[in-house]
Amino acid sequence: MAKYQVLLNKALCKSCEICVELCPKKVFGRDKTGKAEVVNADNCIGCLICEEHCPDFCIEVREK
Amino acid sequence: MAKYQVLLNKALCKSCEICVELCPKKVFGRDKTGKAEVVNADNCIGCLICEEHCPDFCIEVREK
Amino acid sequence: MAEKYSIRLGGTGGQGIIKGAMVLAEAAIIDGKNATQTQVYGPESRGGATKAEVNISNERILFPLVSSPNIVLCLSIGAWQTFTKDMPPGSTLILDSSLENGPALPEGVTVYRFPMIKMAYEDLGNILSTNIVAVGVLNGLMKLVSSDAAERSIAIGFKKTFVDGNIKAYELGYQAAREYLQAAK
Amino acid sequence: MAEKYSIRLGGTGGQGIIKGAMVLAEAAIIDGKNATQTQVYGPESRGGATKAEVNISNERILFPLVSSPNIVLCLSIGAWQTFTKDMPPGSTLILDSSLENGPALPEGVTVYRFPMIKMAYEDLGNILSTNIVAVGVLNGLMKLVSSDAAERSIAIGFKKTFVDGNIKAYELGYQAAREYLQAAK
Amino acid sequence: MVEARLVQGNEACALGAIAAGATFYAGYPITPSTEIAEQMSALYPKKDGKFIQMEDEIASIGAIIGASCAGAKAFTATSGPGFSLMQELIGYAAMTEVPIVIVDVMRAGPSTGLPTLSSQGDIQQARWGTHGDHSIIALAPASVEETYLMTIDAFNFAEKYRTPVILLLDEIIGHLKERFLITPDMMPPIINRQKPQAGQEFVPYKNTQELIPALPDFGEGSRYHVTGLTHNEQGFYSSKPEIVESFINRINAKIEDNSEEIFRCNGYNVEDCEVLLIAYGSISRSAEEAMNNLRREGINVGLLRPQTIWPLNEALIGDACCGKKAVIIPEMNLGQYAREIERCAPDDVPVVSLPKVDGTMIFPSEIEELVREVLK
Amino acid sequence: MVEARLVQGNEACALGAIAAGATFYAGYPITPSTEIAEQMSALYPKKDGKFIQMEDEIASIGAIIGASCAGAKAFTATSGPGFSLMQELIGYAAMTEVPIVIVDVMRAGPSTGLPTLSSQGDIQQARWGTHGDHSIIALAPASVEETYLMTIDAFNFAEKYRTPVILLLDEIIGHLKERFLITPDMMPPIINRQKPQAGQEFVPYKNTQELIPALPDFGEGSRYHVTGLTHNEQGFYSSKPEIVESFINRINAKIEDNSEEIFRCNGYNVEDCEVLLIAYGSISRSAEEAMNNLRREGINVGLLRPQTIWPLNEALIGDACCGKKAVIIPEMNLGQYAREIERCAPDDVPVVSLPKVDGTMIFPSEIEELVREVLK
Amino acid sequence: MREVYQKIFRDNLPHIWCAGCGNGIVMSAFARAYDKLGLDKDKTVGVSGIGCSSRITGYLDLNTLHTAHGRALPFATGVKMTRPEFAVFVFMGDGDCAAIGGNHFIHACRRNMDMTAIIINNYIYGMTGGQFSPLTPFGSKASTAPYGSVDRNFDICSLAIGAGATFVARGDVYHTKQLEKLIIEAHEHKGFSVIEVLSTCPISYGRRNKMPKPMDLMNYIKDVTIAKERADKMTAEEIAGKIVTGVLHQSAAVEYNEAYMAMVEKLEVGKNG
Amino acid sequence: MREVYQKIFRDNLPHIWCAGCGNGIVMSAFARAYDKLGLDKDKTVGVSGIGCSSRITGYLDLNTLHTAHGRALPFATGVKMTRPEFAVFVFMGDGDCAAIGGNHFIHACRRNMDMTAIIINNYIYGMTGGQFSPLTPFGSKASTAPYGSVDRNFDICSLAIGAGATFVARGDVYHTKQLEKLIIEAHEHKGFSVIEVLSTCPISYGRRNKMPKPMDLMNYIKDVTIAKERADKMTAEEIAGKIVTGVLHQSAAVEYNEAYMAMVEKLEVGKNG
Ligand SMILES: Cc1ncc(C[n+]2csc(CCOP(=O)(O)OP(=O)(O)O)c2C)c(N)n1
Ligand SMILES: Cc1ncc(C[n+]2csc(CCOP(=O)(O)OP(=O)(O)O)c2C)c(N)n1
Ligand code: SF4
Ligand code: SF4
Ligand code: SF4
Ligand code: SF4
Ligand code: SF4
Ligand code: SF4
Ligand SMILES: [Mg+2]
Ligand SMILES: [Mg+2]
Repeated sequence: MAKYQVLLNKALCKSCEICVELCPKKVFGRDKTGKAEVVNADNCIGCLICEEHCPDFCIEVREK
Repeated sequence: MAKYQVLLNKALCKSCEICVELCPKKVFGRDKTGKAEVVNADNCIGCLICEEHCPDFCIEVREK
Repeated sequence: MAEKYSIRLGGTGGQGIIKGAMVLAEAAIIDGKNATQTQVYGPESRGGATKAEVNISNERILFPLVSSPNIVLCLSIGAWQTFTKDMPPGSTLILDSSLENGPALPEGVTVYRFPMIKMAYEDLGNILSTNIVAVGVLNGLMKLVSSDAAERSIAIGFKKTFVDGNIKAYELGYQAAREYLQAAK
Repeated sequence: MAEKYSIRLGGTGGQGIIKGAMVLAEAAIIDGKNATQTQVYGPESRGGATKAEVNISNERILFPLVSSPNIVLCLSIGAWQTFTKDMPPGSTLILDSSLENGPALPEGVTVYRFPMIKMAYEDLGNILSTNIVAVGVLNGLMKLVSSDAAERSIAIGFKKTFVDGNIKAYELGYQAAREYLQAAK
Repeated sequence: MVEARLVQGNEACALGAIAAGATFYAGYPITPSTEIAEQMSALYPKKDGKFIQMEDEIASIGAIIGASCAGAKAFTATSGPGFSLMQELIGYAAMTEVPIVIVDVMRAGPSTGLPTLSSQGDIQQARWGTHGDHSIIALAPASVEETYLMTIDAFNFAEKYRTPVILLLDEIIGHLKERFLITPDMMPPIINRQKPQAGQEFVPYKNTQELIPALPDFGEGSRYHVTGLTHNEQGFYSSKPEIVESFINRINAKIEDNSEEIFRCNGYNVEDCEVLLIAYGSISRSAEEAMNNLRREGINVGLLRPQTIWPLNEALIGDACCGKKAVIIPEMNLGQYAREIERCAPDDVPVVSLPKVDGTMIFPSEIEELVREVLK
Repeated sequence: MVEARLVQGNEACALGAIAAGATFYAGYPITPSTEIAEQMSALYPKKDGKFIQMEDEIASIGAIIGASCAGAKAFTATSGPGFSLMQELIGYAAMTEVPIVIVDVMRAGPSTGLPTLSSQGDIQQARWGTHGDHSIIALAPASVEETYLMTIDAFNFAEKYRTPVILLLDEIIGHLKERFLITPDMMPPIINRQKPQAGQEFVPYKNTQELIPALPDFGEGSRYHVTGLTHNEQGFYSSKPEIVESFINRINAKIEDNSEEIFRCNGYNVEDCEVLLIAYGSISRSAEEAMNNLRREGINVGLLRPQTIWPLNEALIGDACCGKKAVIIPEMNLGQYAREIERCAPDDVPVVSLPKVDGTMIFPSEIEELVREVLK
Repeated sequence: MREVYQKIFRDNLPHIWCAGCGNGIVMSAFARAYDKLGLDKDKTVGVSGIGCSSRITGYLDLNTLHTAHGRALPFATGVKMTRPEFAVFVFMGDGDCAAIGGNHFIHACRRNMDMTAIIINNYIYGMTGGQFSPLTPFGSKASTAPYGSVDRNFDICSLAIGAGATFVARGDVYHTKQLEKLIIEAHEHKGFSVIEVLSTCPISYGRRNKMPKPMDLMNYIKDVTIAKERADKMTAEEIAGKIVTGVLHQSAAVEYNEAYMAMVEKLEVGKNG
Repeated sequence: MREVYQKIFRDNLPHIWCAGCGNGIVMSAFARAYDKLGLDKDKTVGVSGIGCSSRITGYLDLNTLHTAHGRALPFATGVKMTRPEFAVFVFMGDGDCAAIGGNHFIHACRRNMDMTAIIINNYIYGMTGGQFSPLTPFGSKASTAPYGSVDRNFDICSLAIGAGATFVARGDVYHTKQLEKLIIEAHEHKGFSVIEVLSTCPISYGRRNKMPKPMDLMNYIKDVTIAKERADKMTAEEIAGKIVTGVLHQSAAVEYNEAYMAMVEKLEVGKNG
């Protein structure tokens, strides 16, 4: 089972795609409005790249 | 005979003593009001130190 | 045509609302009318709802803003929420078909819905031309300016490479509206 | 003593004219009188003639400058040239003895000459105390303030190391004036 | 320019400057004036002009004064905060009689305020923003076309009177896009600064009857000194009271004594109205619409629309107010112009200020209401 | 302070600031204000205060606003050119309601002007120098003792109303040395800014009836945001028209509505005189002397001497002018205060400006002459 | 949102910044650094000028002072002199700091008053819609440089060093861990510390310079930067075109308030002795 | 008076400067350099700020512009952009240039517009009577630093270099021949050139710092300076405490007006092509 939980606050997301492109494990995709969406939660390795680069503080990666 | 003529425009002199102190040949002295005065004209070697350092453009050293 | 038309376009930043309004106003001027165009500027428009307004009249336009719009066109839910409150009876609201759950409308407002975003995105393959599709729809419904003027206005307003695409967008919207009206007859 | 004394001290930059005026004004205040002291400031005073003025009165002094001086004291020819024009009849001019070829004086002005610069330079060995010698002379002649107050004023106005020298300067000037007046009697 | 176009106020200002012969722009960006800088940066490299973005507004006005000394018609554009920063050098330009134009696109203040919303809050600042006594010319257009034409006027006044001229756009006018068509007959003649007459002795700041010195540009041969110190006719520092006085009086008189020429305004039903509106800039449009609406209702309203804000033609305004039931001054500030009208109007005429400072434009209906109330 | 001393106006200002509890000075030297900075640099290191010389006047006023936010009573001193540069941040302080005192020792302007000579040329600038609508408090003492006491008043007003206060010294007062004796009974009470009440919900810019927010100093625990943008009661940017309007109105009203308390003046024979002089600062002394001289001649002259320049108590001035044969305003500018008197005085009272801008003080005789002429 | 953010952010999100704007990334790095520093919020002051980046103070739950354009440092100077025990952080944009605020910046470097200046360099005037700044690279396009800027740009770090700054570092929004570390080191440095942060403005800068998407700028920053540790081992040619990040300069000099207090003490000794 | 002086001085001497003030020495060195450069007075503009030193423009028979305190460089920028063919010399005091004018100074260094800035550094605000300036050495006394300055001072040459200046030199009023030469070289450099001139203010600086006589300061300058050529051959310890004079930095970069005209030409080619 995945070690990390990827929490996404869509309300704050501005669809910049930074998380989508920076996540080394392709955890994020886009929903039809363009906002980020967690698509491969299980792949997460907890590197926090997404969290630290999201300009809108939408993402929190927690150890389970 | 001296090679140089030391012209002094006393009207402009403000008695700063720079010429008196900088002239390597002690050409200048002070009159009783404190203004510069040419006292050893014949010693002048034409180095122009006095002319270039007088802040009030009082001095002109001419080749004779 | 009535003395003065007051039109408001609403959307979010990036939808080209202002450009749409300018195209409309410029077209009116080409038609020999007077027009004013204004908008909300600055950081407030960043992210939130943006509006651009146009007055068109055969006479001199004094008060240059829109105080009581005849026509409002909304491309975002935020715009619908913010910019429709002051619509007077007899005015017209044009909504993008994608918008849902907007606020209740004032009495006596006629509502049209067109899938303007979708038309731009799917039919033209360019979501950036939504604004001009919208101008086409608006003009198709309301006949504010001549289509000839609209197209010349587009030619003035865009870089050469974008003119054709936008004329196409205008026509797409215009035709959709004309067809709708035909159908509704 | 009349209602209001207006005194003007004139000299060149560096002669301590302003300090002299301050000592005089402060002394008047110590005596329980009112006094104002003003001067010309800035680059214009650099090199050229400087003036410092003092009003002394038992009453409140309103207009703080000197419009019509009772007493003018000049330590330089420039001052004499510039600052004596408006002297009214009955006023007193005190000149340093070294000054020559000054302008003609207005009618009815009493002139005194004292070698104030020389007294400072030769008798006291310090040309910088000319100003206080002048204050002494002025006060010796005109009795504007008590000598006690003058000395306390000097004590306030100078750094400790300079107080004694300046008191001596004051006394030198004062005595010279008193002696002159005695002799003149 | 033969076809009507949709043009923005700020753009019209840029075009007007070029039409006036301006060849130099220095500025620092600030909303809502930025489009003027953007226009100049795009236009000047193609039109033999020079555009420079300076490090701040002080540098900007400094640069245009320098450019003007070197012969260019030069201008800058800014808004409240930048206008405040320029005050010292506006005084310098007044003092040295260097022609420049400063465009202030007014936004709601004080301080950073409401950067994107409109106001007319700098009316008094335009007159009094710098220290010391100097007079000023300030103009306030009310439409995009007028912005173009009055930008030309601004340069003309600057050159003619050798003085800084302030063009006060309110944000609404600056950002308004509307129909724009300038035909040749509308164009004012272009005025250039007077030069010293050849063959005559050159005394840079000679106090002639016209009160305006004839100065060459730098490089034209008659070298002279420019200083912000009070100066004599030769241009050198003087503190002699009579020189100072005649100098200060001259730079004030050359404007105040010509206020009849410089003060321009339009009147509508001014003479025979019951209630007179006085309004300028964008708000004059609301006032005109209100007037039209009220007259349709049978209420006899007139409008005086100053295009020149400073100097005031006090006699003209006083006369216009005479005998009115009320004079109403709607403006987007707390009554800055109303103060002046109050001063000029007879005591028995109620001068009513209609102030607004919330960033929104005064609506015709607000004016109409007040008129009705005042007439009650 | 028991013995009378000879003290300079600028020095009295420095001493007054310390007496008012000011502990921070930031400034940039400029004649004729420099002695204030020099005093503070000598005094503060010995009196637990902080002195800093900043890189310019803008930085100086910035620093004192920062210091005030951190709890200090803070001030700066400057003269015309520096005062012009400070305008933007004076507006900031008004907008953010940070108490500060700005001393402007007025020299003859505009621009560099006459650095060493006196004027009263910044009267209108003190009111209108910054962009946008804000009110201001400005005081003008007429003696060295009054400079001391009114410096304390300036800090008191700043603290009480949370607003920048301008102390306008003219060069004559700033550089004048005269008898100085402050006895305890002359001392005004020291006012400190109001703090939020413990236990109550903290809403930084709450629009209470008193109109003045109770704000803690930084570090006192209730963290809040200070911004020059128009802001809501919480201190955050808002462009909502109703919020903007109530905010702008509040910062104006807190001063204008209290003009009766803030406007202070002395009157001499105001009520029963034929000719009323209105004068402030150093010139009020010439006026008083002229009044005395004229009364001795049997001419019935009175004097109104405002200590507060802004806000005006318009009703009081209007009343004072009522029924006079003439009101004469001698001032060292081109009639800047006279404009205001003109506005307040009844139409049938001739308001006569006696301007002077040559750097020299107005002599009593000049006033006397004008009075005689007016009465002819 | 992670607790460290909640602890220091105010409760007023979303912020006004555009999608993909680097300001938010700086703000979260600051929050993490601030948390690690363990400072007292009541005794911390955040000061900023005017610009998009300067809006950051509105979101931080400190004593915050959103000043005028270019003037953050003088305000901070007044705060810090009044309360030397406060921690003071100053946030500025590239225009704010290097254009209108340039003088205050160099003088702050000179005075060496103990505070931390964080310059968010997005290469442009963001707030006013994309005019070039003194840090806009020569040749770049901007709304007032439609044909490419003819203005040479500052290296703000060199400028700081030339002005006498005692701690000068450069970070960027790609290397967020490094940025966090630099903020901590900068604060811990006694004296005036400067951090330039290379940041992204897709809207006002990227769009005009062929990097319209946030990730375009992010990739640019990633590619152009090189850590000082690595750069130090490279030849000049190898470094050409790169921008070095890390602590670029650190030196010791007396802190302003300490110099002031030393003067005060000397006077007191004089008085008593 | 020597003819070269008469040629370029106006006929309004004596000047206002105090006895022994270095400003006059700079003025005569300038006159000699100007004469050698053989420039056209009608096409030369002298610009200055406010201060004792800035009064120099009043005595030079050029087109002269005595501006506001700190603002000489922006005015000069406007002049030079309007008439790039003019020779432009800018005279500033240390306060004028480095305090209130600091921002304009660094931006002028950055822009590299072809003009020559002569900074007369007398270590003090002379005109206003002796307050410390940003170039007053730390610890020196001044009327606003009665206990010794606690402000670190700039090295204005380092600042200029940090700001990107392409020609930076230091001269002094003792070494008048060197000064003359530096002015010539500076003018001949294409781009913005900076010369700091160490000068004497006996009245406002010397008197407070135990050098009351003009010659005290002259001797100080003589002793403290060391020519770059010699300094280059010395160790750091040997140089410690010395001030290096000569051309300290020179580099090549595009001149502003040339960059502007290159842009214009590119547009014209675009138009025609
Ligand atoms: C005195 C003054 N001049 C100009 C402005 C307009 N202005 C606001 S922010 C800004 C520049 C913003 O650029 P930067 O500092 O780089 O911040 P960014 O928005 O890029 O984060 C300008 C010019 C102002 N507010 N005040
Ligand atoms: C805006 C402004 N602030 C302050 C002054 C006052 N002021 C005039 S000259 C000067 C400093 C002079 O020092 P510096 O530039 O070193 O020239 P110096 O007199 O030493 O040659 C100052 C502070 C001024 N004229 N204008
Ligand atoms: S923590 Fe790393 S792996 Fe996990 S989602 Fe974020 S970026 Fe991807
Ligand atoms: S980085 Fe943040 S704002 Fe951007 S797409 Fe991902 S979640 Fe949304
Ligand atoms: S030229 Fe040389 S030797 Fe001759 S007087 Fe001058 S300094 Fe002396
Ligand atoms: S250097 Fe000049 S001013 Fe000084 S004493 Fe000699 S002649 Fe006189
Ligand atoms: S304009 Fe640029 S800096 Fe400003 S919020 Fe948008 S992306 Fe960020
Ligand atoms: S004060 Fe100093 S710089 Fe000014 S003229 Fe006198 S000596 Fe020269
Ligand atoms: Mg930026
Ligand atoms: Mg100096």
